[in-house]
Amino acid sequence: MLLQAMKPEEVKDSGIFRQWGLKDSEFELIEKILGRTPNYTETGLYSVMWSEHCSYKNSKPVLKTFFTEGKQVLQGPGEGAGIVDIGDNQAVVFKMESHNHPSAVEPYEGAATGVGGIIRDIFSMGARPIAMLDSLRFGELTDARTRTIFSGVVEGIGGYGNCIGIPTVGGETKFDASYEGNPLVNAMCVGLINHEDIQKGQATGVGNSIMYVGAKTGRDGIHGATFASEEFSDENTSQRSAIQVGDPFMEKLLMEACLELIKELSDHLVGIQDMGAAGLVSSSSEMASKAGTGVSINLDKVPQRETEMTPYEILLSESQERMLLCVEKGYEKEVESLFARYDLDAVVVGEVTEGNQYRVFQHGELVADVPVDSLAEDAPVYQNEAIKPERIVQFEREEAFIPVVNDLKKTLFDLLTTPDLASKEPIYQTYDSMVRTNTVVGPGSDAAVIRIRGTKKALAMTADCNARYIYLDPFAGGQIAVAEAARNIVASGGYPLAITDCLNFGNPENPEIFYELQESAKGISVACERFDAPVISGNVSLYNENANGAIYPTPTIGMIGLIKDVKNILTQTFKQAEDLIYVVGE
Amino acid sequence: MFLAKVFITYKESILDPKGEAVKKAIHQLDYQSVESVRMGKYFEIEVNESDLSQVEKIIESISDQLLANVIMESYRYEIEEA
Amino acid sequence: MFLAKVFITYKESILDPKGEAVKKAIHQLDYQSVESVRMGKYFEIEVNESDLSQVEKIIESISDQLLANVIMESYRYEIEEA
Amino acid sequence: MKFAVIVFPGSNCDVDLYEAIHSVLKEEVEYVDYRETTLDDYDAILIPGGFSYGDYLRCGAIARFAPIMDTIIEKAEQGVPVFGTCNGFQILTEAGLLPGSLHSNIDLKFACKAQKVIVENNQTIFSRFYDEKEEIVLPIAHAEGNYYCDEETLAELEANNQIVFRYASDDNPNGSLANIAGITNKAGNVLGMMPHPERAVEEILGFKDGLKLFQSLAQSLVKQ
Ligand SMILES: Nc1ncnc2c1ncn2[C@@H]1O[C@H](COP(=O)(O)OP(=O)(O)O)[C@@H](O)[C@H]1O
Repeated sequence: MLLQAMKPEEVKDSGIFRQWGLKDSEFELIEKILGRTPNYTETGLYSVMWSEHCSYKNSKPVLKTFFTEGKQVLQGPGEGAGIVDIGDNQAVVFKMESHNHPSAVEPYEGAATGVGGIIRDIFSMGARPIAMLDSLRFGELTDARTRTIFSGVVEGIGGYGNCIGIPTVGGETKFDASYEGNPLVNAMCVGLINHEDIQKGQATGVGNSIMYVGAKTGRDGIHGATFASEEFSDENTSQRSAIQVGDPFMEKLLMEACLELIKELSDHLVGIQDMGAAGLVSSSSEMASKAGTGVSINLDKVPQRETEMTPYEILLSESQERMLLCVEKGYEKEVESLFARYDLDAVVVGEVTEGNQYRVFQHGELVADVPVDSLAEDAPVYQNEAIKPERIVQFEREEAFIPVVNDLKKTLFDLLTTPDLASKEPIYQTYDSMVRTNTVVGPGSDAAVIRIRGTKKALAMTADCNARYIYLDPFAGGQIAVAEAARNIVASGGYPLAITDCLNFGNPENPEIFYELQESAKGISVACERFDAPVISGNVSLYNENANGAIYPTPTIGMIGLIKDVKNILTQTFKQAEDLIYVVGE
Repeated sequence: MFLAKVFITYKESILDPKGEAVKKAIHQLDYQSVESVRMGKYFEIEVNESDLSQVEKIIESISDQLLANVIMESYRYEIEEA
Repeated sequence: MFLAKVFITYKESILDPKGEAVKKAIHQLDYQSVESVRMGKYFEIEVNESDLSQVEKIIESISDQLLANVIMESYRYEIEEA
Repeated sequence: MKFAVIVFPGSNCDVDLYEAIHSVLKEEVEYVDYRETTLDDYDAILIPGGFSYGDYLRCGAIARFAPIMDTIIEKAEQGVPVFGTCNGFQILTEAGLLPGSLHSNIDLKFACKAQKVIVENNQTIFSRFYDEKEEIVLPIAHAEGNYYCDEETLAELEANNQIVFRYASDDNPNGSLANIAGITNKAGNVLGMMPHPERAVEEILGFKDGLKLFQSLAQSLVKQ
């Protein structure tokens, strides 16, 4: 409680902002923007909005280099998820997101809330989620803690996806000591939408209402965004007591309610965005920033699960299963009653204002007053130094490695029993891959295939990354990751349409790691251009390190392909004896 | 022989969706005076040791390591001779 | 105000696979003296009534109807003033 | 003939059932909200799978108190066909329309896969299109399908031929008593089963053995 009463000078002098992840130079920049020292709450807002997770301050220069264009692209990077045209007035919406750090601490809930978050990204665009994929990396299964993380993560993904009723149809699972203690949990959600239903996360129209819908706010996940942007230490793990718990049942109701809202009240729904990382502050400031408006929030109106929450806590909370809407003035009652039918809260918590200020009130007092764009847009961008890792310089000097295999049979069996190559059936059988009865090809083949009911079309989808290749040669490895995804799509009967990605790397302030990031992104971009499969969405997860150093550089690629006629769907299994087997390619 | 009873509940600030769902169902049954419901786990564990303090050590250790995730759950236990 | 604690466990005759799995995990942690584990559910329910007997009636009724499936579970409760 | 698909908060196989009737069987079907209290317009009542109320307490435990349930119980007593799959089966046992109960799969894991099922009784309104002892393949997708009842109840189920579907004895996915996969009530008009026939009605999805169940039911309704 004392902390909340800290005066601006105390915030500055105590250096508490450093614990929240702000650098001294960043704090000075905030003072310059405001022309004064920020108060406790304001400092908290900047600390999360300027975290890597929300601002991409270390990765923006890299993301800018991605190939993102194509006539099929209806929405590229920038919104909650990307959108690609598939003809007949339909489009596919998809994105992948990481939940690595939370999964390391609380594997079940970390993975579950990762799934919940990416699903909200899809339905907040107005799309009906039709499938999930998950790309997972763990340490070696010989380690007991790794086994706990592994089973918790897999159960969490199934627990959330099965309950909400979206089929989990594919993914990948790999093991390497570099991921020990820092698993990667990348979840991808695919949605289907009609063009006219596409929504934006914006708050336009002075006087329009900002409405809060979904679960109540508690003190959970405060500083989750900052947490995702820091390296692990044991101390860290025990500090972060505020892990989130997912409620897939609530999300199911929220999803159905939002989709109904978009259909029934589309003329009066101005914008919609999920409250994910950095919760209320992030969603409200981004919606206003995109619209070029100001916004005023009254915290007394925010539904709260706990008592005596401070502005700092309410604004930064990452309680799950919440959305923010911008609703045309005069239509709040309609929205309220629609949500009431799903037994959900929908309350006006603020309004769009003139100018460009982000103003927050509690108990009649102005508790934060900063320029909207300074939160959402003006985070510093760092051009990190990139240096080719010493190991790669070494590799380049060495002779090419040619393995000598003496006992072919034994080598084959040894390979087949490695967890990387072994069947993943024990994992994917715990996921409902068939719900909604559109799964033509479920897990177990190259790409999964979901048919689009009422048409001849189907979508092929896959998630791939061989991090070892990127470790050895980031540029070539990046290309290989995209090419592998494309091969899986083509081998299932589809044309590559576009990709999403999840860039999982170590600390970008380490020049060798930044080199991996930069070069692999180049490789990805070049390959995407070749396949005419632009990057339309994605997510960055940096600072993935354990005591022994960084994880393998792992830019996971999620690719979607269009199958024009379900007749063309192929699976990877041999079909009958005496069929001929060909090898194609080089 | 001892019988230990271990109770595990979410910490205060952690959302308890199961408890919330049960509370709503109870209200539908028209017991409006029920104000809150927390749902947790309950274990009955038989331990074959002769020494109470040893049992306490074991129960604490397995509660900490296995039964509860202390990041979001807290536990409580009672031990009786059996 | 009263606080009721309700404990639900499988009936004796019914196999408790969750309890068995926990027992195995405990043995893996090398606590061999743990002989049996039963796993159940635990509820903390706040009831705003002034009369204890009324609270008992409510708790029995919701335990019977809702909290336990009496085909395979049995329940037990404690009530304290809060 | 008109089918009702009951939608509880958290039902998620409602679409699967609806489409099986609408797109494949080509019969009339409507969703009915759990808050409704009349079902007079319908000839058969279908309770879908999913996670009603999140399966939070216990599968089906909360759904059985939904307003529509009294009406379903009344209709069932009048002889209207009632069919529940997966969570629907769990709701029917919780509501007492079917005996016994369902608990955690023996290995504690959710299992989604193709499952061999044997038709034990092809004399019901739900199974007359199958052969006796016909071996069919249906998808399962559940974590709590382990059927349990006491010995007396089991003896009754056997004596009255109420066990309609069983898993093969060497391929029981959840540990259910007597390999039970689906049972009817004594009158034979209420069927609950863990496998998903509604997911097995189209060749393109890899399963089609479930179609006969809906065809059987449709024909029974015509005959009435
Ligand atoms: N975590 C997972 N979730 C869902 N499906 C998975 C997962 N891991 C692997 N799979 C599925 O298992 C199959 C084999 O995966 P993988 O070994 O990565 O295959 P490949 O090396 O041929 O791409 C694929 O169909 C994939 O979709």
